[in-house]
Amino acid sequence: MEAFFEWFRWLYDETGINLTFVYDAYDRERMIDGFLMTIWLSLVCLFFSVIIGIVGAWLQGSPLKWTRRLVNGYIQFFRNTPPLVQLYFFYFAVGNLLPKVATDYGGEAPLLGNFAWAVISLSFFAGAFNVEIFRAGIEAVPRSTVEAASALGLTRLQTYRHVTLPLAFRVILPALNNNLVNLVKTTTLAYAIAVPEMLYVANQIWSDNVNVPEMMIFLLFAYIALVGILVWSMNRWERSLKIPGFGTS
Amino acid sequence: APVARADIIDVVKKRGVLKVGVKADYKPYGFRDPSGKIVGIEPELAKEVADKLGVKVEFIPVVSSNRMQFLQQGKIDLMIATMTDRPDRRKVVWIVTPNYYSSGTNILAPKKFGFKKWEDLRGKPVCGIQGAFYNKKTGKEFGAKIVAFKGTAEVYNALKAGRCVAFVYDDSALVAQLQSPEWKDYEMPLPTIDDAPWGIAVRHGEKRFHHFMADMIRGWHASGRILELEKKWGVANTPFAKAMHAEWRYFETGK
Amino acid sequence: MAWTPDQPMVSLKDVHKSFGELEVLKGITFDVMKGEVVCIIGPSGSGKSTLIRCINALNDIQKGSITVEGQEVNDPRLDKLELRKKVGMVFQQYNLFPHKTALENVMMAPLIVLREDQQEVEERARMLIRKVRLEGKEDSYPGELSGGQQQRVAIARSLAMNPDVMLFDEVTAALDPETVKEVLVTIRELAEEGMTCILVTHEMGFAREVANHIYFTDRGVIVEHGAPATFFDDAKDPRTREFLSQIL
Amino acid sequence: MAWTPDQPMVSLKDVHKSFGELEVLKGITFDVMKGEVVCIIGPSGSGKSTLIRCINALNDIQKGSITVEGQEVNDPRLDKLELRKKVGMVFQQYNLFPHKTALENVMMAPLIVLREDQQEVEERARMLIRKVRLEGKEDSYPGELSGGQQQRVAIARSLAMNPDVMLFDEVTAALDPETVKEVLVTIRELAEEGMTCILVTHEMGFAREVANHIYFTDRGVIVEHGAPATFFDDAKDPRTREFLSQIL
Amino acid sequence: MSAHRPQAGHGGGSRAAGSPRSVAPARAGPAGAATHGERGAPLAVLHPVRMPEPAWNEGGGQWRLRGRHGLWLALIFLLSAGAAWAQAEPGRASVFDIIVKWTPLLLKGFVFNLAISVMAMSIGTVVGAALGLGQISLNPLLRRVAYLITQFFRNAPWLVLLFFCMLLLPFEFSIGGITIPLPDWIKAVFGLSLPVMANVSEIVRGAVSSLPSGQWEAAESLAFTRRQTLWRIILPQCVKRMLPPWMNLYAILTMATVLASIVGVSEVMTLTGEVLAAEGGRTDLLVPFYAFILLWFFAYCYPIARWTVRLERKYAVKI
Ligand SMILES: Nc1ncnc2c1ncn2[C@@H]1O[C@H](COP(=O)(O)OP(=O)(O)OP(=O)(O)O)[C@@H](O)[C@H]1O
Ligand SMILES: Nc1ncnc2c1ncn2[C@@H]1O[C@H](COP(=O)(O)OP(=O)(O)OP(=O)(O)O)[C@@H](O)[C@H]1O
Ligand SMILES: [Mg+2]
Ligand SMILES: [Mg+2]
Repeated sequence: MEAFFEWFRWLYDETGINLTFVYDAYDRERMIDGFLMTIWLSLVCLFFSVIIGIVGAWLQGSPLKWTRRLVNGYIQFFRNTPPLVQLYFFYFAVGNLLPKVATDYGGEAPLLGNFAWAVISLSFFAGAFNVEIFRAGIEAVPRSTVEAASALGLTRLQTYRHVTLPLAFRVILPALNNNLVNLVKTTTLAYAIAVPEMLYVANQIWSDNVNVPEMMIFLLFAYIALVGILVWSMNRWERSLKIPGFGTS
Repeated sequence: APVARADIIDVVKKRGVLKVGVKADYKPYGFRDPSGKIVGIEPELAKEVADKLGVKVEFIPVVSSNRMQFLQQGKIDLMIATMTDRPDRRKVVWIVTPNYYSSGTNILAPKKFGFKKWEDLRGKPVCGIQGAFYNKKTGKEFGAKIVAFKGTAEVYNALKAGRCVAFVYDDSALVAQLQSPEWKDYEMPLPTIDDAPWGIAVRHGEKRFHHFMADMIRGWHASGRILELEKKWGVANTPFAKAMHAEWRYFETGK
Repeated sequence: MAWTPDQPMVSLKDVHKSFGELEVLKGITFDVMKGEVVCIIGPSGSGKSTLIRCINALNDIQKGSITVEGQEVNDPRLDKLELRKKVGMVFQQYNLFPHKTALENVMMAPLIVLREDQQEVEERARMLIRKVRLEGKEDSYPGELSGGQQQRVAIARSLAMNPDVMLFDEVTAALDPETVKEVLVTIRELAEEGMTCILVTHEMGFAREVANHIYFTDRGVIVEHGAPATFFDDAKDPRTREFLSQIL
Repeated sequence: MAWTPDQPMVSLKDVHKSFGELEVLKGITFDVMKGEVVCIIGPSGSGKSTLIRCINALNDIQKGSITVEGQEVNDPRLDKLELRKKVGMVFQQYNLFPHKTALENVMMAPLIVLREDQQEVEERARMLIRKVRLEGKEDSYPGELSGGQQQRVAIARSLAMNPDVMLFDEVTAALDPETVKEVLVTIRELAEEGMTCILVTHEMGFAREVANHIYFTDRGVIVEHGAPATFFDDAKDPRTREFLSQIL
Repeated sequence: MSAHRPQAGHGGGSRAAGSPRSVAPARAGPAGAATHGERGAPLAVLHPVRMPEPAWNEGGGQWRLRGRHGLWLALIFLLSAGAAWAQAEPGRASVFDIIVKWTPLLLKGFVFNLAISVMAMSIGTVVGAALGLGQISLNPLLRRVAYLITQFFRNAPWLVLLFFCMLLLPFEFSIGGITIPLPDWIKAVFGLSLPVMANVSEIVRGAVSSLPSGQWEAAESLAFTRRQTLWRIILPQCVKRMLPPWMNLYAILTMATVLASIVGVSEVMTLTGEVLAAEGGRTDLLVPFYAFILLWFFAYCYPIARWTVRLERKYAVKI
């Protein structure tokens, strides 16, 4: 292992290609933490954004005018403002309005930290798109199929759970897939509020070591790999949900 | 291999414009006024260089992560951008000696915490600026958890909100900040470390320009120009500037 | 006022139904007795589907009354779920749940709505699938079945709720002659077992074969009705005669 | 070897066609003379659509030969565009160009493909629209027309290329009886003017009315054929008899 | 002869006409087709939906736009500015004054954002359209290459692509002795046009493949060449389908221009940071300033979104 690390140090001395995060223990640790942070942040945001999508689509079908308006306002706000500015706004504006709690180092800090706010604002951001996607999926389920369910005596909730949602899910998977890929790409923005994810760490490392090109190339491949894994597993899921004799291909 | 190119002083004179990379978010060393112009101590120094060369000056705003690239690429001819003079940076660009300025690292922290030594920061969240070199040291040697933001405005906000216990930064900037009544409950309690000089940089291989700049800097120190500028922009005279003035005045004038 | 088998199973009295401005049903009245098979025919857009959907409370009506087993369908206090346990409906487009196998489609309603025992339901479902002659197709998804097969699964799915009345809306449209025949046989068997059936159809041959009584609707009213023999060969109304003359 | 009108207009010899593993056509042979109207009937999936698409080179074939006016269709050197100028096709789903009006739909191919004169083409197109009895609908978009009307625009669009042969693939499926009648009248008029027509249909009444000759296909082979009278009333093959017996 | 044409024919006719493809014929597998009587049957499930295009870097959703969402945002801004003003200690400039003072500079930056977005969109659209046509080309090699390029640039984070252009492109280049400078913001334009290109490519491909295959076949059987079919039949229908997602992409791009701040282009976010620094890091300014910027973006992007929805509705009826 050490020899492997040393080889990269040698690489730097010989060629100037400086991959500190391989041979420098401190940088390596940071980079691994950053990588894990990106994955963790992505997973948590994926989860919540899908939940928001499902609930939001359900609320949008609500008979109450104000519920629908609220959901629409939410969607418009998040779709039409830059996510980077949203993050700032949430973290510094809304975040500081929350009650403070005592911290274990003796001070008082706002209730939610930067990771929590990154999750909240990125989930709401991606969720705004997911609501749209889910609603389109639900609309794709023909009324006649829903009628068939109610003609069999299923209640509204039973129909939603057993018929509408499973069918809608199959229609929207490609779109959802795409949206989630974008979510993973967008987690890079969390660096702005100091969530130590991959870009944040890379930024620190290239500032310390003046090796921007190397770090950028590494980042690019790391993200392509992450997105690749996501796309692959979503495709597998899509295939496993495929109904025989149904669908375009 | 570096391509042989025309001497930069000739190029600048022919072009009639000197392009200087300066900070635009580092009050009072380089920042914007409401008209969008970049002003501050460093832009004034840059202006003097241009005057000496008999050309106009153009300020290009840079940040820590791109300033050396810009110089290498030739996008700027000269960099006066609060850059600490460090050996690994000298591999990339030519840093002019003598150094023109210096600053150490210290923290801004609420008085109530009563920090006494750097080790007190261990395990606690400490705010910083993204890309600053002392982040690594503060994290690695003193065990603080660095929470770095892009600009000082964000950091001051986070510090006040209690998201971190201290702000690790250049002591000169912190001293300026402490003069505001808004920060009366805060202090700069630790011994300044890493008192490291700032370097003006030129591209690798620009021998003539390097000499030219070295003369400029010596002149500034000898004449007390730096001390003057500090006063003008509301900074207490730093020991480094005083010492350099004393040294170079003696050297030049024998007094 | 309990319902007795000598009263009409389904009874419509002066039913009016509008969609906004458009009046689709303009006073429809008829009775269907237990075990009867009734066909409703008529040009496209004449309100046949609407009529049949009103019986199942999928549409509400503006005026008149519809009763099933003596119970008023249009009563807002009516428990629609109760009604739908009594009335089964088969749609033109089958409307099977494509993400469930044939067997699961049949089992779904008894399991979810009636919360019956899994084992029992499965047994009955398999029996029904045999009844519609689909043995061996239990585990096929709708997409793997032919139209006629899908239609028969849809019939079995409705039967699984043990309804007293079955409604069929153009169940043979879009099927080829051979498949039509298969569905016809299934419906005829149901009728023989005493199921009350109301059918909407475009296929005159089919109506003639299966019905006890035929109603011809046009523009929201019943223009003519009668037993198949008299209806087809001896229609009195000119509109009916013209419609029948178009049949090739 | 020039083609003369006494030779078959369309001639199929031992045509085989597979989709991957699945052999859909297993040796189809028949001739169609100029001015003849031929109907192909048979159960669903028996390869009718495939057959008709092969004549138009929309599908290629694996074995055998198809000639149109003596020209081999399956020849890789064949200029497909030349073939398609001779053969018109009308699809079940109409496939009109939705961004063009009825008139533009009809005019498009002569203008773009044949580069004919705008004025002349428009004149002929209006004539064709009159011919399919759609006067007044020239400027309607397909989305504004009923199914039967769209179908007739599709027919006019094919006719605008002055084809020698017209192929119709289940043009009356999804239409109601009265609209079927309209389309039937149009096709019959074409036949009377001497157009060679090959039709695929599920409607036996339609086939009986319009065809000179009927072919019955099942599982990729022609099981029986003959003039309508003999075919319908006197079929010899048991499979055909079974199929016909299902018709109500 | 056919006296009752309109009345009777209508229901069935318009049903078929309204959604010619709503019931996609699902073909049974080979096994099913081999046995007599078994066959694919139309499956009445799932309308062919127009998805609200997948994501925030492409596509157009169709949400209902009602109410004045912008007002809410303005309210947030005023409230936050008011709160900051209330907290402000006496003797200091009020938040409003400060914002007014800096507005001209920030507006300059915002206009710069818009300029970047317009240029990146133009470049991305032209190259992306070519790439999209490559993706549907008959040449398998071209198709493959176009596909790979599209996927690569679609899956890479925008920010990383931006950095790449900043680093890889020279600050000036010479053609035939003339030296053309390549300022940062031009590099940002290139960096942003890469993902735009990939998304436009997908929009083109998606729109073309969303047309029913019957359109190709009909044109083919009328003896249209492939080129004629593509340019006269397919693309004219696609333009309408592509317009909404394309406009949506533009709005997304506009919002992404703030990313250029990270690579040091003097656009509105960079300037905001610099302004805050120039004001001496006053903490009460942060919120009003960012709300102010949010408001501007909303004011620019929301009308585009509305317009997109309107177009979408309009074309949804026509097609
Ligand atoms: N939900 C609705 N809203 C408005 N009008 C409707 C609705 N449903 C049906 N209609 C109209 O009511 C009339 C009758 O429709 P209905 O479906 O009952 O006709 P039908 O006799 O079943 O015709 P088909 O033979 O074509 O199925 C038609 O003119 C139709 O346009
Ligand atoms: N592109 C294709 N790929 C694979 N199999 C196909 C394809 N097209 C048709 N088939 C199969 O070929 C067989 C014949 O299809 P075809 O469409 O010719 O039948 P048909 O006689 O027209 O039936 P229908 O009356 O239902 O239209 C079917 O089993 C079908 O599944
Ligand atoms: Mg109906
Ligand atoms: Mg067919």
